Amino acid sequence: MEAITYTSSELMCINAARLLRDGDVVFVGVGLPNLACNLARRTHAPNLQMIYEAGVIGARPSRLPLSIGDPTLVSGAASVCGMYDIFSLYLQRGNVDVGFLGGAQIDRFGNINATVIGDYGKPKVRLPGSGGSQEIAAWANRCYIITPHQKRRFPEKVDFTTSAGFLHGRTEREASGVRGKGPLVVVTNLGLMEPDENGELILTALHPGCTVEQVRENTGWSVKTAASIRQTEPIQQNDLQLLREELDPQGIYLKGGG
Amino acid sequence: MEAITYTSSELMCINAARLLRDGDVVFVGVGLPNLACNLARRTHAPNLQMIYEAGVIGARPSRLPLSIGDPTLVSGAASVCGMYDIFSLYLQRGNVDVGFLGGAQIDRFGNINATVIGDYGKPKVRLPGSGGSQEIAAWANRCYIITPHQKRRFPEKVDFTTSAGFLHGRTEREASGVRGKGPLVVVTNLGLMEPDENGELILTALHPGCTVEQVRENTGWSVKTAASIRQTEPIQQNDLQLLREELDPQGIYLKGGG
Amino acid sequence: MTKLCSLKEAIAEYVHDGDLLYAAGFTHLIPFAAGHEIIRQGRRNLTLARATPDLIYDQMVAAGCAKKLIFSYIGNPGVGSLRIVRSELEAGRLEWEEYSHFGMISRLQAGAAGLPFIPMNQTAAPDLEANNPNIRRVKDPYTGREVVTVPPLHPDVAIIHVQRADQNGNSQIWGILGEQKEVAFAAKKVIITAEEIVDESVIRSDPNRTLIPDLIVSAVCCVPHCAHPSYTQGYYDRDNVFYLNWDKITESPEATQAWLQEWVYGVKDAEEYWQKLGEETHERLKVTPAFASSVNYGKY
Amino acid sequence: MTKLCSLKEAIAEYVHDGDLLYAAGFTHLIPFAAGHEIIRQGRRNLTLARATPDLIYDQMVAAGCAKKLIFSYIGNPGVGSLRIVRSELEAGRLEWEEYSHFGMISRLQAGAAGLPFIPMNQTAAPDLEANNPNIRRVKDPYTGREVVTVPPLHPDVAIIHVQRADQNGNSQIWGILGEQKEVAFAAKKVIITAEEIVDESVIRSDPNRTLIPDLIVSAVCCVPHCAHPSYTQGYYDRDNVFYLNWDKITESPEATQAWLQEWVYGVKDAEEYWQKLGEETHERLKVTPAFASSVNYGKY
Repeated sequence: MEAITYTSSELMCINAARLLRDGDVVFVGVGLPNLACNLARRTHAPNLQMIYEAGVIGARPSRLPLSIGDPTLVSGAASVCGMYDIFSLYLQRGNVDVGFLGGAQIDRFGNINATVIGDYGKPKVRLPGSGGSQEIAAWANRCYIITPHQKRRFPEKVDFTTSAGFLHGRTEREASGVRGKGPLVVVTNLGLMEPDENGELILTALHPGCTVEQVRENTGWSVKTAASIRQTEPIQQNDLQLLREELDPQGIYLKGGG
Repeated sequence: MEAITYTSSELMCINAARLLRDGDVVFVGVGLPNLACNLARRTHAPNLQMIYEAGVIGARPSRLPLSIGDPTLVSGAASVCGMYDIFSLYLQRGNVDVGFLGGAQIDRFGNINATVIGDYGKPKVRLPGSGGSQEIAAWANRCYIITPHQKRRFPEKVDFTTSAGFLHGRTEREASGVRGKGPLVVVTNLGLMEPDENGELILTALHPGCTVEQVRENTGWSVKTAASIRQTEPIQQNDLQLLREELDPQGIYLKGGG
Repeated sequence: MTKLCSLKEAIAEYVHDGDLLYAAGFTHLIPFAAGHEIIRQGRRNLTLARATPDLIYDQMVAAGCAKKLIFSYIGNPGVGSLRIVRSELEAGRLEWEEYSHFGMISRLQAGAAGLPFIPMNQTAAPDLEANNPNIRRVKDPYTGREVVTVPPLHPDVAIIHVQRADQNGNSQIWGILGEQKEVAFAAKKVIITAEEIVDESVIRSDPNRTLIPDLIVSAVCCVPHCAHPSYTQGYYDRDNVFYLNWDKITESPEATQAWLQEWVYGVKDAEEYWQKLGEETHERLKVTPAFASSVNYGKY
Repeated sequence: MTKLCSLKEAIAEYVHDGDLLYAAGFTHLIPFAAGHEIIRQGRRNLTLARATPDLIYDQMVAAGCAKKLIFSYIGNPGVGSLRIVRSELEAGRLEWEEYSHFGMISRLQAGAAGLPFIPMNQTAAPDLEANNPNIRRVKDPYTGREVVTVPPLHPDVAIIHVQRADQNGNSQIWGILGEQKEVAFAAKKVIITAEEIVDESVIRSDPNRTLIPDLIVSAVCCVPHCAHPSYTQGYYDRDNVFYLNWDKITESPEATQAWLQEWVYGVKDAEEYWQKLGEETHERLKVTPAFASSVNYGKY
């Protein structure tokens, strides 16, 4: 039998899908999170509820949405409401189980920067900003982050805290009284990082063929490793097939090394 | 020609209708206010906008609604929204020109009691309560009151202020910063009372055949009279015809002495 | 995951003695059949919350289900007073908590939005605020002026009648919406009673019409005519004759109890109640169809 | 009272230099044709507010209409960054005021509801609050815990694209609703652009579908395809190809200005713009019909 090959994006997407439970209500973003959710719904989580910040509940996209407000999210959905309602009645009220987050920088305590590189008033690089992520990071019961493992993306400390991870430590987030448990897993192309008892992201799993050294080289702080580092399940052909033939046939999000 | 005869309810209804201007957005109640609005819309105010606390905008009832939530208010209406929206987006936002109010007691300064006779904690008579009137009285640009002229209905001071008139005087209402101008006219079966510069209700007009003495006998305080008391326009046959033949054919609200 | 069950099962499982219950619906879609089932199952010490208690709570109070009432207008809409509720309040046998409509609905909005309070502009009417410690004030951090606040209301269980729902609980309502959406999201548990259970494809062909999503629904019951003597827009008319009769019936406690015996304890469910009303009433409440113009969502 | 007029007339009368403008629509129903007309009429010093500035504001900024931006997410949805807006911000040539989506929408909700502020629960993310004096705190009068607040936003004028409206401005929308309702009620003036002007009987056959009532509308313009390259649910698809192309076009200021010359200054109105797009694009954006299930309101 010949070895299965896949891109880093496919690897991250499939590992993200594995984090979802049947029946989860997921606040979905475009790109890999959208693919991960659709993959999970087609496999182990048929009752996954996908909701979008545009105000769509129970979406069943029949094509890959380029934008988070694509009409395919509406056709066949269970419900549509305004944005004030989606953020208040669903997210703030506590009806969202899972939120996906991403950003230009994720730091040692899982804090996310999607706003600026450099000084806020005179930004070196002006990024898109929060969108829904400030509230998703605070109020979704569980948050997951999907991002390629690169040193510039994993600084010791973010330039700007767009969305709260564990701030300077788990106790600080808990003291703030926000309802969500914060970022529980960071899925990268090398493995998985999870917060330890202090809320610091540590390496807990490696993908097949990846090494602790690679992770160290590509993380902006001296990353700790779990007592025993798991290896993630090998990628299955049927998952790749679903992604390539049905979910992203043009490879818009999956071709890239992500 | 023979004299035109009518009930006190018809008299009050027609005089209330005359207070409405074409294009007014009216927060309508059931009973006489509803009839007055429909009469105005069929006569001098074809662009009158009737909105109901149930969340109906631009209603065109084809039958007389018994309740304020009758389905005839919805069929053919321009828009329907929830109650939070009708009270916030329309009334609190300042989109309502006219509100109609009523109550068991209206006092010298136009304050209204629709809550209790006697002590609130141990009521002698428990009345329905505010419903929408507390906010209508405060936030509608103009308020009108329709009520039969009886001593018990016009005490010097209400037992309970369900809805604000001019409190203890016009300056007190103005100081409170509420947006509405308060009760501008009280329509009774004897005439019209309007607030003077201090916000005290004084007699400003009499219906044909009614006297100042009748008003004095039926008001719970020594009611002042305007420098010159107007006489209201005589009732026209065509208004009565509309009311009796089309708007309240069974005389549910119009038969009574009101 | 279907949540279909009988109304009897839903009440037995989700409505308990001492609960804070909100049977939703402003004049429209009032779930009378659910109120009757609660009476039959003998629930006690309920706190009954509704902007307008209407006949459904007058009947539940008459049947001894209630300990307390939370309301903003107690009347028999278009008829007069709610005699049972009124006499119980005047006799001091029923606790109460009172708001204006906007205060009541704002409590639900705060509960639905997951907020600890909602601000309202001042009304200059002091007495209700003076008599209800839940009505407070806070200073607007921008103008420095005070606004009035109410805390969230989170009913233990909400009962919401709708025109149509799928078996998972995605529910569509048209006509007067009252406080239905806010109550559903504010409550801890939601029981849906529907005139019709439809295939999810019917619901999903018009997602903007779905007011209540399945993810907050605990039980879905198919209960045609559930709202009588209230009404369901497009399905049957409001039974104004009954609202007028209730005013007579409740003039005497005996007549009231006799009515409960005959129409609630004496029937097994909503279907038997509806049949008992008879042909002539069915005819009187029939509605001539009038359909909404078509709307194209498009296949994407 | 009909409010029908051409888009050209509506912009001339209701959009002035220095205004705070909100062109509504979250990805869906973005009124590009109105943005182009504003560019053609040479408005200056506008404060442009949108949760997602999208290409419409990238184009208006490129054309020199804007002094300031109020936003919560600046990106080319699904593609990347908004190059023009981004470079103007980085160069310090454009003022800005920033919120999270919820903060932005809450400002509109407060404006629509006539409230001096709206509370939001804390998010534990400190930096935006530290950099925006409009984001404040107030103590919840019930728990004593602090909540975050934003003040109302009251645009001088809102432009809202809808599927259908009657000549008075009663407007119906389906598909993604975004912040359309909140913007309309928050604004001082509302311009409606509609794919179709329909008889009021069409609107009144389905009042629950009416999101915006005539009484807050100043002008009604019939502008088919107004939203391209955004979309109108059920009428035409989103032109993702254009969103991708814009990313290329805006790599050079020259190409950007050339595009404005050809597609905005070079055409007289939305109709000419649409025709200029050509058959092949029209074909590509065609939508196969899919209708909502019927709804019976009944004659009452």
